[in-house]
Amino acid sequence: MRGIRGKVVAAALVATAALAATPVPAYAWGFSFGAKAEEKAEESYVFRSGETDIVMGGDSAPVVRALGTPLDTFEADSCAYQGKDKIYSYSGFELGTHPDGGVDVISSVYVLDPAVSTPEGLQLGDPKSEITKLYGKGYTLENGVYRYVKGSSELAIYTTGGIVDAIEYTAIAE
Amino acid sequence: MLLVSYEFLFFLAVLLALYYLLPGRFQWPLLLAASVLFYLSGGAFAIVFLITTTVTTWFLALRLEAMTERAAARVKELGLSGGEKRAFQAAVKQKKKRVLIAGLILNFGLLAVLKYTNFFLGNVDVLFFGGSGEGPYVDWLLPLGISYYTFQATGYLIDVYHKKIHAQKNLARYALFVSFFPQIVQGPISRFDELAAQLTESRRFDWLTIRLGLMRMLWGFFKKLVAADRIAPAVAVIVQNPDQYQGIYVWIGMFAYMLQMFADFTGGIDIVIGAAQLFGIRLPENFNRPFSSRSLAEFWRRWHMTLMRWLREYIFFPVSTSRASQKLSGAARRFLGKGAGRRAPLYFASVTVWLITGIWHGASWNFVAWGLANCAVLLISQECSPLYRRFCSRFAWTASRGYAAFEVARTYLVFCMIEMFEYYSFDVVFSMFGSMFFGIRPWQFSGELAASLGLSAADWIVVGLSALLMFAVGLAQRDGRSVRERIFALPGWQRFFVIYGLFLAVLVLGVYGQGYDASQFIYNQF
Amino acid sequence: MNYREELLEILQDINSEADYETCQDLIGEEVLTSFEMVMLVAEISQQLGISIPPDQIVPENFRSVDVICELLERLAEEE
Amino acid sequence: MRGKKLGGVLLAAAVAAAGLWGLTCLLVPKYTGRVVEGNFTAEYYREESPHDVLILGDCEAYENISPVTLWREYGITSYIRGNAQQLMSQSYYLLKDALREEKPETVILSISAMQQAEQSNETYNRMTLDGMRWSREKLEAILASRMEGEHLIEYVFPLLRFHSRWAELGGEDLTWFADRPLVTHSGYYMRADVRPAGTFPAERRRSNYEFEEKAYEYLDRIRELCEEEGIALILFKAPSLYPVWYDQWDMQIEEYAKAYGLAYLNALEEIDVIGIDFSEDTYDGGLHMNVYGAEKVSRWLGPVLQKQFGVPDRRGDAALSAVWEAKAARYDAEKQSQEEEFARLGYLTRFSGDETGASD
Repeated sequence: MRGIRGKVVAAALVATAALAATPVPAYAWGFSFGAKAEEKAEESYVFRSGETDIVMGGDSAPVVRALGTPLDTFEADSCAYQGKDKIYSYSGFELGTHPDGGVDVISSVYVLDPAVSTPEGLQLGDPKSEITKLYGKGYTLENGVYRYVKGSSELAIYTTGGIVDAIEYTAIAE
Repeated sequence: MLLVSYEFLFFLAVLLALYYLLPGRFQWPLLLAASVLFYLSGGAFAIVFLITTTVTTWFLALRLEAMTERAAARVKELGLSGGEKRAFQAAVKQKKKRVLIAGLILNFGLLAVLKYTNFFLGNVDVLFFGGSGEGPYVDWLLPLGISYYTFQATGYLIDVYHKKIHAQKNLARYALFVSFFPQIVQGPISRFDELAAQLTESRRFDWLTIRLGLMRMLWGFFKKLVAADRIAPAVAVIVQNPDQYQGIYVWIGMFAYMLQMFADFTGGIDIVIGAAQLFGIRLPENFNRPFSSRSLAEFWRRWHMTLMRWLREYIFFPVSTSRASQKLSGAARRFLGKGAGRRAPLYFASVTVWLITGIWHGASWNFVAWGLANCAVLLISQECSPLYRRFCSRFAWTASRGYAAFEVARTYLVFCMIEMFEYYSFDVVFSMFGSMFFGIRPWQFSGELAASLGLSAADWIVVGLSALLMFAVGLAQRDGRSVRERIFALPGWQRFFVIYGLFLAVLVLGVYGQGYDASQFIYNQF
Repeated sequence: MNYREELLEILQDINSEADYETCQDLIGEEVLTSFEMVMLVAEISQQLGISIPPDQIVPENFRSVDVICELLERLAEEE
Repeated sequence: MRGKKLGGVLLAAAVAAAGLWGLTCLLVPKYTGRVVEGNFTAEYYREESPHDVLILGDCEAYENISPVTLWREYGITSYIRGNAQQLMSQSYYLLKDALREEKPETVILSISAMQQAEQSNETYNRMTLDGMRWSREKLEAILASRMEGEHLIEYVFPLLRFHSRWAELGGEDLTWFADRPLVTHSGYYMRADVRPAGTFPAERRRSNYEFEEKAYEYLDRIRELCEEEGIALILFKAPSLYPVWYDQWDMQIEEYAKAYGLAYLNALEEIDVIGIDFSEDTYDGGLHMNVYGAEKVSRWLGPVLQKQFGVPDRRGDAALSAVWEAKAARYDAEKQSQEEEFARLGYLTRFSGDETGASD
């Protein structure tokens, strides 16, 4: 009889040891950084109108609802009906959408009048120096156009004679 | 170059033509050149690590062999015997051990640095940066198949150390063994004595082996393209949103996940083994109908066999008979009695093996937990086996087919539950267990949630039919005869329609080409 | 030095139900699993003082009780 | 025994090939629903008579000029080899392909494609090139406009590209299994519905207005080919209000035309001369002309072709008249049925996918 009892005790001992060993790393799983490296991609640029955040590449339906009825809606069918681009005009800016996998995603925001400023505080008519002050040096410059890339979005700031005269956010398709 | 790509098929066709046109003595150099080309196509820089592993293991193996021969010659020359001889041999063994350890540390060190630096840095990030992610991290691209060829090369080195085989003097022939292109991607991990000779044999064109090889590849493509890749989106959605998909969806997710993993991994291996067979080279099998296992122990003797064989031969047995485990056994015997004394080396070796298996599968604590969970279940079932055998001998119905089916289902369920450790935290796993059994609600059968899985009704039908076909083929293999022989034994027309039907199924129902990106095999990101 | 009795006694201790004695293919028929092989090796080195080197732990050497005995005798001579 | 076995193998191969061919015919898109642009290239080979004028380009070519009107009012025989998003390289190779059949006196090249050197959507490549007959030109065209994920073998065996359509097969895939209906009028895509032009979004700025080097390369090759063949090349810009045609682009075309002594007919600057009324002559709010606008543009082009380029009036040729009368009859019939449907419903069911559910 003793042999059996020894085995059962040993088995119980092993079970508890193994079970104890399992959760310790499992609880530590919270810090498993194998996958973490990929999640560190930066988010995109965000334009804000009143309370609504407009994220490049995001779903346009909730944003369009939140912004209320647009002043004008323009729809342009691409050739051979391969998707319909839409441009909503609001006071001071225009919002462009593009179909992607059955959903209209936000493809661009174009600032029209000086009254509207970017979340970072840039406005039409500001001097060139404002750009680097607000957005830093990480730009590429071509024919007076400053381009900053952040995540899957791009911010283009057009200048003529050193004065900002157009601001455009665009989503970069992966 | 992906196995599932036009480039690979074109590469294979050209190589096949050249292989059988060239005179015999040029055949294996051609294979070597092809393997190097295949490896370079996956990114030029990574070949440096492959060359390092190949050259170091080749060179050290030659050194070991030389030491053994010189020692034997010395013994004969000095006419040593008895104690003196044993002392001299022990001294030589010590020197050889140092050479072996150097080789192992170099190669496994290389693998560890390349594969686990992020894991290590991540933990550093937790300890010193409060897990905020600012800590350093590297994004090295893991060289293709490093986990596989490193094991294969070190296995060769250990075999030479144990004098099981003679070292290969010719570096080129050895390089072919390490880098033979079909198996570099995701194994199987071959032993030197079972593969090296085949590689350098010259062969003449033989339509039967080509046909068998092509058929096996076609079956691999079917499993990968028609079943695995079609179910993949649904699996991804369920696995990534455990909170949304409760109750019945945990079951669907589990079956879908297992189908995808089985079809993806065995499909890939079929393509690899089929491709090698085109050249008359027989690679070791990696699977033996795993889902017919009636216990987890049996499952791990049928799943990824070449990896498990490697771990058993080169880690499990050596560790279990190492001095450390003998000391452990002695200590356990003194304090906890004979039973514990006998088990100590077994547990010590098992935990070591399963830690390594876990960390090999992925550089994160999830996989460590997965490994240990497997280990725990195996050890517990080993401990309870006497009780279990008595239970079986007492009840006759345990020998019935119904009970066998129950055991198969139970093993499948246990394996799936352990798999969950790979993806979820402990509490999520437990909550999913709960919702699996108690969380099934009628509203879950609504179309909307099902539709969100990203698969249309037609997709589910195709996946279901392909799963049935795989199940049928699995059953047909029960009596050991390969299904392919049986197909080739069919009369002309039936054989044509079976093969042509499978070919069309892959061509039409396969998930490939525009709209689907050439998907990676799950197992070749290692 | 025939180790047959001690060997059978150890095997009996590891697993009283299994029929080790007559079976000619312990590994093939999975009568002796890799776990039990490890326990056997550990017991042999504890009780008989013969340490079986890892490269000898191959299925061929553990096919049946007689084969294991031959292995033990061979290793004992080398001691 | 040897003969019989060989026979068996050959028969099996034949059955296999027939099966693959049948599957290809079944699964390739038929383009007879809402999207018809995939049949344009192939229709050219069904022409029975040569053409004095060949028109090349993207939707600005095949939606804004009406060959039937050019014949009916000026006796000019013309054909539009145009496709959706047709690139300059594709226009070049379609021209070379046409020159194997015939030698037109004049080529009108729509230059709106200069703004896009690389293809944006693989579907357009397939619609343009799949209908092309296999030749060296087709091979070079594929290689010139092939996108990242596209493989040549997917063009040689279309089944590899379109196999995934097995789940979306419709009635049209059976009815048009082997042949295709005529969907254009000598290459002209007829639309008789009307949607007046409204306001347009603000003009977007660009950092670089230069046309890309690859676009110029193929413009040069078209010009050189026309010089070699003694064909008069006319550059053409359609009267489209959106997307905007920047002045910087227009200047580059004018400089190019001046540099090589080519005529540049810019309808965008002749809107009042042509008499275009954007409340009636467009079907999509100012992007393209409808049939009325296209006829006006043709009446503007006709005299220019005859006076400046001496394109003959062939209405006297009996054989040609017979061919073109049949074309004109079909043209009038479709125009009339579209007008009648538009008057009744306010839209054309065939082309209104999302509003009324008639899918492509």
